Amino acid sequence: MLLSVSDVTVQFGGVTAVADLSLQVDRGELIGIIGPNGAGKTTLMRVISGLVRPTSGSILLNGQDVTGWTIDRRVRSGLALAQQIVKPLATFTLAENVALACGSRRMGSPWQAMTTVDRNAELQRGRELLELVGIAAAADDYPSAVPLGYLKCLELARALALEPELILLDEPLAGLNQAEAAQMADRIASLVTESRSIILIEHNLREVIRICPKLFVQDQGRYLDFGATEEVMANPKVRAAYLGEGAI
Amino acid sequence: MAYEVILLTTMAIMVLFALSLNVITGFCGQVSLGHAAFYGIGAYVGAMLTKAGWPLLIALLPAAGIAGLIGFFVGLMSLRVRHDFLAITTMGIAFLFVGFVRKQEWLGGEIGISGIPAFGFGRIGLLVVALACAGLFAAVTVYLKRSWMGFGFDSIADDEDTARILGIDVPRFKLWAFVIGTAGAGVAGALYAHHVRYIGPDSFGFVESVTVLAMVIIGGIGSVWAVALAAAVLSVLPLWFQFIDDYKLLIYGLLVFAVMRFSPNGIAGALQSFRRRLR
Amino acid sequence: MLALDLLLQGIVQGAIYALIALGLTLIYGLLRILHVAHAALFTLGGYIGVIVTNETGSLPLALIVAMVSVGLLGIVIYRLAYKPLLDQSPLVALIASIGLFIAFEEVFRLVFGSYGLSFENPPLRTQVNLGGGLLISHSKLLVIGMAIVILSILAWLSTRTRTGIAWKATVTDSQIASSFGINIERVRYLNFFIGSALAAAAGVMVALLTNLVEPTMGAVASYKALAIIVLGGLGSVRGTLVASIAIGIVESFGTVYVGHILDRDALAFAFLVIALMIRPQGLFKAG
Amino acid sequence: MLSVKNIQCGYGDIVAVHDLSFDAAAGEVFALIGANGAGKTTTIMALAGHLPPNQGSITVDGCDISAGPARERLQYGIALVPEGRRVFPDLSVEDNLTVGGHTLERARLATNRDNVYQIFPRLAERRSQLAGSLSGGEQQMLAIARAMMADPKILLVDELSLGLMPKMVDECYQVVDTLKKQGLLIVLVEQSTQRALDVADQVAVLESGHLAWQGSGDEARTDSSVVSAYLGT
Repeated sequence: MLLSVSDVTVQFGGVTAVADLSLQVDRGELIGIIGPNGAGKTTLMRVISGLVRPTSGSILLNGQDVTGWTIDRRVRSGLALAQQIVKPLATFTLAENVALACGSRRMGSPWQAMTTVDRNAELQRGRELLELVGIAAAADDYPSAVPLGYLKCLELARALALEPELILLDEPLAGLNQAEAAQMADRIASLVTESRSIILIEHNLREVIRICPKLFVQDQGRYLDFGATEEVMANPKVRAAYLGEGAI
Repeated sequence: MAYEVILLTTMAIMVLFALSLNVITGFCGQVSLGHAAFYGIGAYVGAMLTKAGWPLLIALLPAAGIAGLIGFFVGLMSLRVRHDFLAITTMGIAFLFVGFVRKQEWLGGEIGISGIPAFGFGRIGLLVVALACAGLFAAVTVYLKRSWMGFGFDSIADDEDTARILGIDVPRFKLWAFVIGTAGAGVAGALYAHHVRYIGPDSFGFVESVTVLAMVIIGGIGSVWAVALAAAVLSVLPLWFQFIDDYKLLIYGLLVFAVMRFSPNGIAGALQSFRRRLR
Repeated sequence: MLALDLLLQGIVQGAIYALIALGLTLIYGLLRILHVAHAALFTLGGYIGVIVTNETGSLPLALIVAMVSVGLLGIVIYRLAYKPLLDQSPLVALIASIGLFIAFEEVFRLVFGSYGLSFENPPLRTQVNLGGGLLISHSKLLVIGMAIVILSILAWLSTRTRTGIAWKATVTDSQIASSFGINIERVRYLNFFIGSALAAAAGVMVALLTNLVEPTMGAVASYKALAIIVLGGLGSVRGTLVASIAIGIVESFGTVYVGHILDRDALAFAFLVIALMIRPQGLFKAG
Repeated sequence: MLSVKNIQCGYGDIVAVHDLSFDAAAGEVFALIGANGAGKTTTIMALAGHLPPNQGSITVDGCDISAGPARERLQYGIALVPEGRRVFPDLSVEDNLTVGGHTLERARLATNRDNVYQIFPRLAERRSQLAGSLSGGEQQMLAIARAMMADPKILLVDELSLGLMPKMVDECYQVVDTLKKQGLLIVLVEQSTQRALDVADQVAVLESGHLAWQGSGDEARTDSSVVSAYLGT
């Protein structure tokens, strides 16, 4: 088991954003997490990545309990996160953004970072990854000069540069047009390998259903269904959550 | 001749002092409004030791070490606060330092420490030492900037949340910046103490903290050469032009304001955008 | 008796801090700017207070002139210095503000001289017996009274008038407030006017208490005001008031009991640093 | 009454809504549906004056208001019920309504407040309570009530049912129905497609900033392809 989320609950103030959710992810899986707005999907993602501490429950990564770990430590042990709101480093070129991620493993120790100067290999690798996600032409541009679609690709390239075993993608398709979204979805599907799993949070159901073999559905912070995509989509409770009460 | 030596020594010490803050504020993006406290710590440690018979060159090491050690603890505390809160906390540290020293009889209290022994190799010797320290520190920071540590600092200054997502251990990097920067200020302080040969609590107040921050900012946050240049020019300007002395702080103030108002990236930033426009 | 005396002393000092810090909090709450140059307005208020009193012999008139003229200067500072920096990082405004503050201090020194001014006939120096041998000068009573009056007026303005309600709405969510026809720019002007006028009032009161205004009088008191608003949670009016009084009292007791280790100003900042380590978001989180 | 012609809007270089046009009349509910990031909120913000369109025009009763600031929209009768409600949490219910009626004369303010309390008796009970202490549904009521204070002709409602309990959603929709019968034009953005379709006179489906489908409410209700286009099944 690559990732095991057990009975996680998150409360902010008096509000329960996520209630008692469990989720298992194996190596080589592509799992879509869906649910209406306000379902707590992003909170779940933030718990897995370490941006939010759960009120109760635990998270195991590769059998190791990482519940109390900071996000950078999780990243250095095989996790990568691409956020919904793209956050490029604005003073770095796209290639430098990716190169920094390529060198992440040496960033755990400042001493190691201080004694290493050469970054050509990482810049080279950064360019390769930009090529892989299809934006090599903008490698030397600054993030402010490229369109949103490019930045979405950059997030993906940066996540790949961390050489993760598990990638968390939060709404990578949001804001893209239909053609771009389809292209991006294909790219995401092609990134899943035997040693790399992806969890995808996405509102674009058309694409999620198309590329994800398994879906996890939550609504108002609670578990609704988890299983093969077709079965999940046939579940009346899932349809009701999406279409409103009247659809039952 | 003697006057030029004094001028150049002042300049070298201020360059070192400004470059040390540049590591914390310029490289790592952590605004400190209390850097003079570490300059003061270095000055007091250096002065006490040479008065106890240590040679200055050896006393520089504990001056750096103790300033860096206290810098480490201040850095540790600063990890809990960010941005505006950090600026105010470091300002508080500076007031704490001055307030503490003022009340310590063994540190000379209000009166300060006078009769600090002159450097064994004379004024020129001190100038050589100061130039060497400033040069060495500049070289170290240029190297740092090029290393992966500098890469990491850049990302933290840019957006520390994103830096964490890219696997950078942000707190440890910040601590290193604090230790390197405050140790550098310690050396600068010890040199200063032997340059003027009298120190008191008022030599290391808030105005000194702001002055050095002004040098870093007017030079252009992060750029080693521009900061060194700004520090060199701004530190001797009032000495060169005695008539300016009365207006020294007024000009500082207006300059800092004008740079922020019209070119927030400092002189280096202005040059860069000018060069970009030429292209 | 000493304890009571110290408490009273702390409250007087706290009331002055509150007046200065309140303006800073109002400005921070609305624009997220740490307005260090606020200190200069406090000093200017003190000078105008002394000069006008000496010329006309009327303290109330001096207070009004100081508050109005400094309030207007506050608006000018916002318009010329901060408005163009609003879309920059807040640190840019902070550092610009420090520069402005230093420049102001120097202008005061050059214009009014380095040695300060005093009242020709210091008003309200007589003492009142509060009973049990507890003495307080009329000027201190006035300070406490003024602080209460000004804060009450402000409280009334912000809860009972439409302008006050609009102002509070703008602080919480200026975008939505503008959707309901509120002129955000006008609210900002008002904010700077009131905040600066409060600082001027505090300056006049400090002048009354010490019978001295000098170019550097703003420095420490106003850095402390920064500390207070940070401690109060940045932007929280209630937090600022609590923190002001708390720091006033800590100082007045601290100088007596631990004054041999730390001086008065350092005490306030020690309190600030310790409090921030325990609660990095300040005592009260802004709403 | 409201006429939107070929507007394009976005943030910086990013275009979030491409070439959107529609006309809507008084007494109608115009529903904008689509997934997250489809451009619904961007459209609402453009109508509310918070995001001037780069191209195209927005006219109300023939007046072009495209470039005017948000502060002047109420003069043309446009009021906003924003996403996430955004009531002023530190103000009482009554003060929130006072802000809503900021542009009114004093006498009118009191009258309108009484009228609003009639529509929302629950708010009248809680008039001195802080808005931040209300439940999600009550806050949504307050957001609507606040927008109603200035007698708008056009109500922009962003994500009416987001994060609300089903019972509260029903109540909110009843209010929408009432307001519509009073002759208001309601521009409604919704995630919960079915609820929006139930009340809509006109429907526009946005996908990635582009108009994917547009038609009458009846067509949308009978043509299941609208729903399936959105659900992707």
